[in-house]
Amino acid sequence: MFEKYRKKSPWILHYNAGSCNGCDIEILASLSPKYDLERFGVVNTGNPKQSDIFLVTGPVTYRSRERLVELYTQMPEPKVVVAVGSCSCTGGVFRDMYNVEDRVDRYIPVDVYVAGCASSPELIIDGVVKALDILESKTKEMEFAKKLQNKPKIEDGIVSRKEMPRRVGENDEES
Amino acid sequence: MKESFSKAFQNLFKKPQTIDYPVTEIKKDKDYRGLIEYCEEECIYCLKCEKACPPGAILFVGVENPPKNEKNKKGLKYHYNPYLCIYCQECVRACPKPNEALWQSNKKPTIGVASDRVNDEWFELEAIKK
Amino acid sequence: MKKTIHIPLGSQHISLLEPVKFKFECENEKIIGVDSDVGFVHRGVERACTTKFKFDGVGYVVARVCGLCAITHSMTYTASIEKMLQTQIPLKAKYLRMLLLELDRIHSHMLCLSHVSENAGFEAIFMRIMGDRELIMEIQELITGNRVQFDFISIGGVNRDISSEHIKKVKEALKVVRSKVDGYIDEFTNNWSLSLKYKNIGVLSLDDAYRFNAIGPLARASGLKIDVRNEIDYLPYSEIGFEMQTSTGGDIHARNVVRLNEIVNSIQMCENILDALPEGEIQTKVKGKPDGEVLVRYEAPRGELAYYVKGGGKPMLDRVRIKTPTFASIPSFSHIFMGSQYADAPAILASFDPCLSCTAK
Amino acid sequence: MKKVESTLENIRDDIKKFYDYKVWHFITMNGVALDGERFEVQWIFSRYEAMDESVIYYTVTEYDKIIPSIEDIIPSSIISQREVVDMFGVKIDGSEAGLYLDADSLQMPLRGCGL
Repeated sequence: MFEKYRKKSPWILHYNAGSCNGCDIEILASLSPKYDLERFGVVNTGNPKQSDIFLVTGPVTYRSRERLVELYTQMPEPKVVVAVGSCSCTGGVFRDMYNVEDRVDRYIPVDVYVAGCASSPELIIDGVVKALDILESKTKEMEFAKKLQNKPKIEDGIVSRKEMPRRVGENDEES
Repeated sequence: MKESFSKAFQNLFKKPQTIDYPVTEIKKDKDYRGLIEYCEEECIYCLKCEKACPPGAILFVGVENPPKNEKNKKGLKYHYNPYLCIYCQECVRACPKPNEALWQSNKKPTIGVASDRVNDEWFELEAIKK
Repeated sequence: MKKTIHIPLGSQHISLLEPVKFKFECENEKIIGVDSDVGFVHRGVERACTTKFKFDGVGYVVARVCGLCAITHSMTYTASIEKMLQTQIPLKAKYLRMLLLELDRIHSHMLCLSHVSENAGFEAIFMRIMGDRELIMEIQELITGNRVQFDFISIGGVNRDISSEHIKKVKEALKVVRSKVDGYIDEFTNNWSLSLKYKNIGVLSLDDAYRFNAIGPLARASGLKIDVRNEIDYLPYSEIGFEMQTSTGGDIHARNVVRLNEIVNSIQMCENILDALPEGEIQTKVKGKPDGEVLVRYEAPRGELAYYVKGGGKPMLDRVRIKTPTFASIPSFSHIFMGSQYADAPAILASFDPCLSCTAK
Repeated sequence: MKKVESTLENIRDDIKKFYDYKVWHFITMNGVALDGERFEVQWIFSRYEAMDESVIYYTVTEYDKIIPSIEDIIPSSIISQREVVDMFGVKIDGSEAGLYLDADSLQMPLRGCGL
């Protein structure tokens, strides 16, 4: 039952891995009244353990890469990573600078790439809408895998994360 | 108190500020800086745009079946990566034939997904170039 | 027994836009020590400017040091190259530059004000200001073609002209923003609950502002008269009605008042620019390679931005030193945090309007 | 822009004599790589409420010499000192490295760069 509501209102987590702020303020602007990303049930949270969509901006710098991977691993499955802006997709102008490692998909698997420097709120909305579709298909995949196994134990209506099949998550990290 | 109530009441009947974006399109100004577009027939293969581009999002790579153009002596093909482009219009300013061979449209770049392999193909091209 | 506790804030936190880490040493609720880590977004722009890019391409790279004051960075860099090459740019280009610079200041200050009120728990005014800020963003998109990274200024002038329809649209939008800003001034000065959160919190005295070399709205809120727009001659600010805005008190409230007054002054300046926009070219041809060394300063929304550029007559520059506003304010930030309550820390931090992407370059 | 040359031994006294905190505004400390093993350290000041009046105190030195700190004269210089330490890999009294760079990133990125 919880899975059903979850795909309808995913929460997003935003991390700046070394960007120039341009994309960050555009994410903030897309939460503002004119674009209002919250129409899709999206809420910007500061807690990785409650989030489903991970918005990453900027190329990965030496000091932020550990935090990036840490935040990614703390998020529960299923999760979708959206790389916002040219520098997080490919490195952009910051490619080959000495303190920039590389694009985001070297470290964590990226599902959606949003181009633009800086990505406009429309593009961010497009990206999040696409991420919602991917989240839904990922949830279905997981439910399918779960049916193959025993039914998860439900205590007080909360699905225990320990009971979730490990296989799907591992496959995700390999891709 | 009175004022705030009347304001709240007025706001109830106002048009919403929000644009219902994916349903209603937002019209872009014609000068919006969107994707870079290219015309193969008009290009004179001076490679100025490739040199001018700050992140290197334009590449001319030699291929086996190059586009037929008398100016193209080295058998090059134009490649462009919208995920690397920073939309600064420097290539168009460098181009000797702007608006004919290379121009900036007001179209939005598309959203990439993991199966598009936006990076791998591009870095293969860069490896060939080197 | 140890009486103090360490509380970290960051590097990922809901009230922070950017990764920065503060370690507060607290005694009960009082902060007695601050340790900050600002290097999360260090990319190495200074080295890339001298090894990877030629001097005519550096303007696009330094614009990406910071997304909020992008145009200020490209302005200061191009001004330093023009100073080295002894180029006179046309008057119309100067006016268009000032127009964009002031629009940038308006939207940056609006973002800061909305962020301060959000961190004080006032969500409604955050939404209101963010909604109205879109008007300025629309103008910027209309004039430059991009919402954030403008790439509007190039060496020798500006890249785009402004048409008469655009001027009309900009004027209309500015009028709307003006009326909205009057509403904010009323809210920020008269709202009782906001005054509880802002008055006498995070105080920087005038003497401390001098001692810690505070800059920007932070210094002007303490009464220190420093505004680089008053101290430069390559942009004709005296012609368009620039007035320095200062306040006394040095607390969060005074900073908000300074920012609100600056928005009003900037809107006035934009209107004056549009009324007195001269005719003529917008770009001059620039020849030669930069040689020698210059120091150029300009007032970014957060304070003084300084570029030290050294060239050796080659296409590659010898040294580009970027002194960003937030970087120079870190000592005063740390000083203000001492002795304030931990619960006020996010609001105080937001009132500095820190820009860590600038700081770490 | 006025440039005043000094030596490593005298620089502290020179700045102490010159710096009046109500008149001069300390902008930043800066380093410029020169050829060979030398580099130039600069302390940049500007005057409050004056039209573009700035003074650069500079001294040319080698990378392995210890540069005196001016933290007690100008408290806000601490942060730019740490940056110079990171960027050029030099030693300044009482300033530790590690503001921007980690142990595994490129060390001394600006030494000998741009020549």
